Amino acid sequence: MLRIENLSKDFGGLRAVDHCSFEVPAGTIFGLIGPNGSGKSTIFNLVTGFLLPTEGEIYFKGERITGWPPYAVVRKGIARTFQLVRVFRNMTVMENMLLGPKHQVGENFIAGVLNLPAVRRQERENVKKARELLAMMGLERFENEYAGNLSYAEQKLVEIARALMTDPDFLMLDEPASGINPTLVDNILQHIRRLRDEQGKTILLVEHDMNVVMNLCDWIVVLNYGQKICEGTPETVSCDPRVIDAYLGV
Amino acid sequence: APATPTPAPQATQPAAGQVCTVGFINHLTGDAAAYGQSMKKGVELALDKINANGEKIRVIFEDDRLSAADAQTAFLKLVDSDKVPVILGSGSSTVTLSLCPKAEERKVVLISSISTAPALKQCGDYVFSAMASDDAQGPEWAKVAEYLKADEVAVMYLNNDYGIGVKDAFLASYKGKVLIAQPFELGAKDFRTEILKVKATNPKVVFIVDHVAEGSIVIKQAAELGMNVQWVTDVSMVAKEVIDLAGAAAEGIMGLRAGSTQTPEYKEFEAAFQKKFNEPPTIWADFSYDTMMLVAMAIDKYGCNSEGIQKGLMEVSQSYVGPSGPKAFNEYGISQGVYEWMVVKDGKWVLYEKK
Amino acid sequence: MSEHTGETLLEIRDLVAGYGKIEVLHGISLKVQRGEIVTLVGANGAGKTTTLRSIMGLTDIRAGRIIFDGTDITGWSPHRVAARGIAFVPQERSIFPSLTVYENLEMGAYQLPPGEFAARLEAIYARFPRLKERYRQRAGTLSGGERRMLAIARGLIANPALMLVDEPSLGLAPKVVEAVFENVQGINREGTTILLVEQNARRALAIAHRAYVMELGHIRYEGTGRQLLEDEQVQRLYLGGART
Amino acid sequence: MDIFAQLLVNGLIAGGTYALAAIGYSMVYSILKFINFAHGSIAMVGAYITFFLAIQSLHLPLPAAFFLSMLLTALLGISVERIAYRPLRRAPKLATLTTAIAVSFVLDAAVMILMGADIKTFSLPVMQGYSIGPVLITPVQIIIIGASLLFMLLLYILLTRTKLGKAIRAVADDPSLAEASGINANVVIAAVFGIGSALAAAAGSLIGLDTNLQPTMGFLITIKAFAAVVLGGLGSVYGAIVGGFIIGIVENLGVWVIPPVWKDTIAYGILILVLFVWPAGLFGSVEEAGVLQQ
Amino acid sequence: MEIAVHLLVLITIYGILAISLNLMVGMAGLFNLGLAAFYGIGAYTSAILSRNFGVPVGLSLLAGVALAALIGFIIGLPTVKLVGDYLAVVTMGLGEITRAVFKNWVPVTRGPMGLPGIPHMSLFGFKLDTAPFFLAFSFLMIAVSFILVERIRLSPFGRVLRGVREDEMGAQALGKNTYWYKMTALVVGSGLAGLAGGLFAHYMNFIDPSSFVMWLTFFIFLAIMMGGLGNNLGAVVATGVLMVLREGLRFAGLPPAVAAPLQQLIFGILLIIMTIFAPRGLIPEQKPRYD
Ligand SMILES: Nc1ncnc2c1ncn2[C@@H]1O[C@H](COP(=O)(O)OP(=O)(O)OP(=O)(O)O)[C@@H](O)[C@H]1O
Ligand SMILES: Nc1ncnc2c1ncn2[C@@H]1O[C@H](COP(=O)(O)OP(=O)(O)OP(=O)(O)O)[C@@H](O)[C@H]1O
Ligand SMILES: [Mg+2]
Ligand SMILES: [Mg+2]
Repeated sequence: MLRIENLSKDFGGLRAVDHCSFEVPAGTIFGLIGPNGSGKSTIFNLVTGFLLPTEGEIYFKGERITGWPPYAVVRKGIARTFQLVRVFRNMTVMENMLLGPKHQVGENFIAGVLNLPAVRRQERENVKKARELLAMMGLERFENEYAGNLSYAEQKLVEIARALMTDPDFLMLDEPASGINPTLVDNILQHIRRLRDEQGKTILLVEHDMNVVMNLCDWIVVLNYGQKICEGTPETVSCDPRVIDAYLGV
Repeated sequence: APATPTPAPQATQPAAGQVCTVGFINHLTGDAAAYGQSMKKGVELALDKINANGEKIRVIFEDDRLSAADAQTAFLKLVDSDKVPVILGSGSSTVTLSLCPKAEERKVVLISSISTAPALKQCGDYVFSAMASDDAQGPEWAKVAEYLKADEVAVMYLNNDYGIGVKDAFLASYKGKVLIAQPFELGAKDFRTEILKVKATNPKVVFIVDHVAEGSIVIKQAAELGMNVQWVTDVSMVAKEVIDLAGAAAEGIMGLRAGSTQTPEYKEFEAAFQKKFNEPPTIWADFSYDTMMLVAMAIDKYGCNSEGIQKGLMEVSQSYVGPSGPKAFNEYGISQGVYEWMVVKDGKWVLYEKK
Repeated sequence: MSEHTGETLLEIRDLVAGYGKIEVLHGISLKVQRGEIVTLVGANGAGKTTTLRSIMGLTDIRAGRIIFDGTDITGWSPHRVAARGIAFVPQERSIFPSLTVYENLEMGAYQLPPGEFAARLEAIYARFPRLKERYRQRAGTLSGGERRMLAIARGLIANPALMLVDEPSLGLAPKVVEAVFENVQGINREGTTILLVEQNARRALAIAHRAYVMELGHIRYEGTGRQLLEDEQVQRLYLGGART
Repeated sequence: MDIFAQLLVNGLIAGGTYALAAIGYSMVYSILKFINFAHGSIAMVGAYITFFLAIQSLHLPLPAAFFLSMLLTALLGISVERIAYRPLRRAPKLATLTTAIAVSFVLDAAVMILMGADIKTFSLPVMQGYSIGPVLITPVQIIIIGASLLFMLLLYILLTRTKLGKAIRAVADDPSLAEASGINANVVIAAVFGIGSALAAAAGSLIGLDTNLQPTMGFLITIKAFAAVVLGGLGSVYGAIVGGFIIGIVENLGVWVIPPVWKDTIAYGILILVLFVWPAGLFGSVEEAGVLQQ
Repeated sequence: MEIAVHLLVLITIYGILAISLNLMVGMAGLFNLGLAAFYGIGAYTSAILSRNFGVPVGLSLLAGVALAALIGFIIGLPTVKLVGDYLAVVTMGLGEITRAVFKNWVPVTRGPMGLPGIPHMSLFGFKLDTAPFFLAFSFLMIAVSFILVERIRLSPFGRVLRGVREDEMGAQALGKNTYWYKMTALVVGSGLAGLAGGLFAHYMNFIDPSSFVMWLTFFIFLAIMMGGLGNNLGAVVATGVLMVLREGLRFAGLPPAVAAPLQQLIFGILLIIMTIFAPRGLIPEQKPRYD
C-alpha cells in the first residue's frame, strides 16, 4: 500500500528523518513507534505532502507521490489525523464531520448551488453516517456545538471520527489514544480492528501507549533519531534491547 | 440680457418676514476639506451682511465628501427635504459635473464658486460658475512667459481635471519650448524626485499649477534641492499657505490671481474677514462670498424660486463687482476671468509691478 | 486519610464556572493540603481542565470561592495568581511557539529573582537533557513530546508553591512517562504541592496521596489514590476495564 | 550617478518616516494580531499636538514640544486601546479592525473640529540643503533620518535587553499563557500601545515639520506603514523598518523612470513581486501569516 | 421622497458589494481589500461600452461582470496562494493600481475628468430612467445575488469554503483542493462587484475615479463585519443601517459650524459602541443545521 524508500528530511542542521525505508502492506495495522522527536510525525507529514523530503521517494498504491500537494495525495485514499488537534474551530461538529467525505457531488460549485437531488441524497447519507460515528465517540450532544468549544480530548475524537467519515483505504492516526479516556480508547480500537478485518483497510498508527500498540499492531517499525532501528512483530520488537534502551525503559 | 444696474443688496428691504433657505454642497471633510471649509467661511461672511437687518437667507451646509454618489444624496436632501431653490455648488468640477443633469432635471439652480472644467459649458441654464474656465488661465500664463522673455520653460501640473486643463491651455497658446511637463499626484507629500527631474532640464522659469497643500511643498522641497528658478503659479497657489511653508524660498514667486486684491471691494472684504475669523481671507473665500451675494441679489429681485433666481443671476451679475472681481455670467452661465499678476515680496503676496 | 494532615494550601468551595454563557462546573469543592499530590481524574469533557483554569483565573466564575494559602483569590487575574505562587502547565497551548526553548524557560521564571534563574536552569536541564540539546530551537517546531517536556519545565522552573499540571504524560514516550512521574514525585518531595490532572489514571492514582473523580462538572468520588484505584465502579468507568 | 545618490537620500528621508510609523504598527500587530488602521490617525494627532504646543499656543521650544507630544500621544494610544480595543480582546479580530477604522474616523473628525481643516505649517526657515558630496540635505532631513535610526536603536535595546521586551514577545505569542506565567498582559499591551503611539507621534511630527499638517494626513501614513509592515513580514519589527526604507527608496528611484502618477503603482508593484517570492514578507514566517483569518 | 429612493438604490448597490465581499472574506477568508477595483472595472466597462460604442446596456452590464470576473481570475492565479493579511495588501495594491489606470488612461476613461452622459439602464427597449424604476431593477439584482450566495453558503461547496477559512491546511488534509475553492469564490465575488459597478454607472450616469477609492472598500468591510461575518442577510441589513446612519445624520440638525466633521465623529463613535456590544455582528453567522 505505502512504500517509503531512503527517505530523509532536514530542518536546518537537524536531520529529523534519516534514510528511512519501510513498506506497509495492504490490510495490516502497522505501528510506528520511537522516542519523542524521533521523526514519526515528520514521516506523516512527508507522506501526506505537508513537507517535502530532502531525499528519497514515497510510493502509494504503486504510484510515486513524492512532491504531490497534500490534497492530491489525500484524494488517492488517505485519511489522517494530527498530533496537535486540528479541527475547524468555528464550525459545528457536524460540519466538521461532513467535510470528511471526499468526492462529494455538492462540493462542485455548480452542483452545489443548484442543490441537485444527488447532492441532497448524498448529504442525507453522510449525516446519517456522521451521527453513527459521533454516537460511537460519545459526542452526540455536541452535534451542533462549535468544535472550538469542546475539551481537548473531545476535539481529538472529532478529528478521529472525521477521518473515519472519509472511508479511506489508508488511515494514518497520530497518537489517537493520548489524552482519551481508557474506556473510550477500547471502543476506538475495536472499530479500527473491524476496519481491517471486515473491510480490509490499512492503518498506520503512531502511539506511545504500549497497551494499544501491542494489542493492535501486526507489524511495528521503531525509529530513533530519524533512523529505523528495528522492525518486526510486537513480540520481537518489545524484547529488542535497542528498543528497550531507547524507548521503553525498564 | 441687457445690463441693468442693481442696487447693493443691503440697500433693499427684506421681503416681509420671508426667510429663503439655500443649499450649500462642498467637501467639508476628507482630503480636500480645507478648501470646502474655506468656501463655507466666505458664505458665512456674506450671510452676516445679507442678514444684517433681519434674517433673509438661511444656508444649509452639506458635505459631498468629494464623491459623486454622496453629492447626489446631499443634493436630493436639500431639494426634497429642505426645498431649496438654489444650491451653492461644489468646489470640485467633477462633483459639479455629476450634479448638473440632476440640477437641470429638477430645475434647481446650481452655482459653483470655483468649478472650472470647460465641460460645464454643456450643462444648461441652471448651472453657473463664478470662475472662468481653465482655458482662460493658460493664455494668461503665456502672456507672463512672453513678458519674462522666457523662450523655454518647464511646467509642473497636478494630475487632475484642473491641472490638466490649465496645462493644456497653456501649451496651446505658448510659443516657446517646453522643456518638460511634469505631472504629480494629489495628496502626496514627497515630490523630490519629480523636482529633480525638472531640475535636470535646467529651466529658468517654471510654471506650476497645483493646490496649495501640495504646491507649497513642491516649492519648499525644490528650494531645499537647490533649484533657483522663477516660479509662476496658477490662481490656486496665490495663498498665504505657500509663504508659510516655503518661507524665504517663496520670495519672488509670481502667480496669477483671479480678480483683484487692489479693489476697494477686496479691501473691504479682507477687513471684514479678518474681523470675523481673526485671520486673513482663506483660499476661495472671496469667490464663495460673491456667489452668495449674487444669489441674495437674485432672490431679492425675483423671489425665492429657482426660475427667478436663474433669471436674476444672469441679470444682477452683469454689473456686479465683488472682491473676486466682476462676475458677469456669459451665455453658458460662466463668469469671465480677469487676472492680476502677483508676486511674493517681503513675505506677502503683492501686486506685481510690470517694468 | 492522608499523611499530610497539615494545613490546607488550596480550597475550592462550591465553584460554578464556565466560558461565557456556557456553564461547565456546576458547584465543585475540593481541598489540597500543603505537600500533597492530589489527582483529578474523569471522563473526557468532565471539566478537569476547566477546574485548573478556574484556579488560574482563566474562566468566568459565577459563584463559589477559591482560597489559596489563606487568601481569597477568586476573580484574580492570572498574573496575580501566578505571582502568588501557583504555576500552571496547560494541556493545550502550553508553550510560546515563536520563542526559543531557552526563552520559554525564561518566561517561566518571569517571577523569579534574576540571580536564581541560572541555577534553576541547570536543574531543569539535568531533568530534561533533550531541552538542553534543543535550547535554541523555536518551540513551535518541537515534536509533540518535546513540547510537553518544555511545558512541564516551564512550570517547574518558577519554583512554585503549588503546581497545576494538566496531563503531563500526554504524548510522551513510555520511558519519558516514567521519568515524568518520577519527576513529579521528586518535585513534590522537594516541597512543591501538586494538583494533577491525568488521563493515564492508573499511574496518576498510584502516586497520588488523594484523588477526586469528576463527572460532567461535578465531583463524584473522593478518596486516597489507593482507595479509588481499587474501587470497582471507578475501575469500570474510568480506568478502562481489564487492561493491564 | 550624482542624481542617483540624491534619489537614494531622498528615499531614505521618506523611508525614515515610513519606518518610524511602521514600527508601532508592527508591534501592535505582533501582540494583538490585528491591523491597527487608526495608527496613521494617531500619528496625525501627534503632529498636531506638536504644532499646538510649539506654534499655536504655548510656543514651547520645538524639541520640548516634540517630546511632550510623544508623551501625550502615548497616553492617547493607551486610552484608545483601553476604550476601543480591550473590550474586544476575546472577540474575533475583525471586530477590532472595525473599531480601529472607527477610531480613525473619530480622531480625524475631532482634529478637524478642534484645529480646523485648513493646512497648518510650522513655518521653519527654509534653506538650501547642505552639500554632502553630490547630495543636498537639510538639517530637518538629517534629523528625520537620525531620529528614525535613534528610535530604532532604542527599540532594539528595549525589545532584546529588557524584561518588558521579552514579556512583549511572550504576550504576542500567547496572552493567556503569558498571564499564567505571571506577566500582566494588560500592562504589557498598554506599554506596546504607548511606545507605538509615541513613535507614531514622532513620525507624524517629522512629516509635519518637513511638509505640512492636514487632519487627513493619517490615511497616507497608515497605508504606507501597512505596506512597509507587510513587506518586512508581519509582526517582525525589524522587517517593518527595512520595509519602510525599501518603500521610500523604491518610490523615489522608480519615479525617475516612470511617470509619478504611477508612483503608488511602483511601490505596490514591488510589494507584490516581493510577496510572490517571499510569501510572508522578507522577515516573516509563513506559519504566523494566517492568523488574521479569525 | 426621491432621497429615500436614492438611498435605497445606493443600499442595493452597496448591498451587492457587501454580499460579494462577504463571499470572499466572510465565507472564504480571502481578505480582499481590492473590492473597489472590481467595482470600478464593472462600472467603467459597462459605461464605456454603452456610451462610446452603443452597446445595449443589458449586454454592457454583462460584459462588465465578465471582465471583472476575468480580472479576478487572472489576479487570483498567483495571489490566492497568499494568506491573510498578505493577500490583503496585494489586493489593496492591485486596487490602487487599477484606480491609477482609471485615472491615467485618459483616452479611454477620460482620466480624472470622469465619464459623463452614461446611458440609462434599459431592459428590452424599456428605459429605466427614473429612480423608482431603477430601484426595482437594482432590487432584482440584489435579490439574485443574495440567492446565489446564500445557495453557495448552504451547499457543501460553501462548507468547504468555511473550512478553508478556518484552517486551509486542515482542509487540504481532507483532500480539498483549496486553491480552486478560493479561486471560485474570488471569481464569483469579483463578478458580483462588477455587477454593482455597472449598476452604479448607469444609475449615476456619471463616473470618475473618486467613486472607486479604498474608503468604499473599508465602508463595505465595516458593513459585513457589523452585519456578522459570513451572514449575507446581516451584510445587507448592516449596509442599510450604516448608510442610513451616515446619511441620516445629515438630518440631525447639528450646529452648522461643525456639522460635517461632527457627523463623521458621531458615526465613528456609534460604530465603536455597536461593535463593542455586538462584536460578532448584528446577526452572527448561523450554524447550519442538518436534519
Ligand atoms: N519545522 C521544524 N523545524 C525544525 N525542527 C523540526 C521541525 N519539525 C520537527 N522538527 C524536529 O524534528 C524532530 C522530529 O520531530 P517529529 O515531530 O517527527 O517527532 P515525533 O517522532 O513525532 O515525536 P513525538 O513522539 O514527540 O511526537 C524533532 O526533534 C523536532 O524538534
Ligand atoms: N472554550 C470553551 N467554550 C465553551 N465550552 C467549552 C470550552 N472549553 C471547554 N468547554 C466545554 O466544557 C466541558 C469541559 O471541558 P474541559 O476542558 O474542562 O474537560 P476535561 O475534563 O479537561 O476533558 P479532557 O479530558 O478532554 O481534557 C467540555 O464538555 C467542553 O464542551
Ligand atoms: Mg509526533
Ligand atoms: Mg482537559
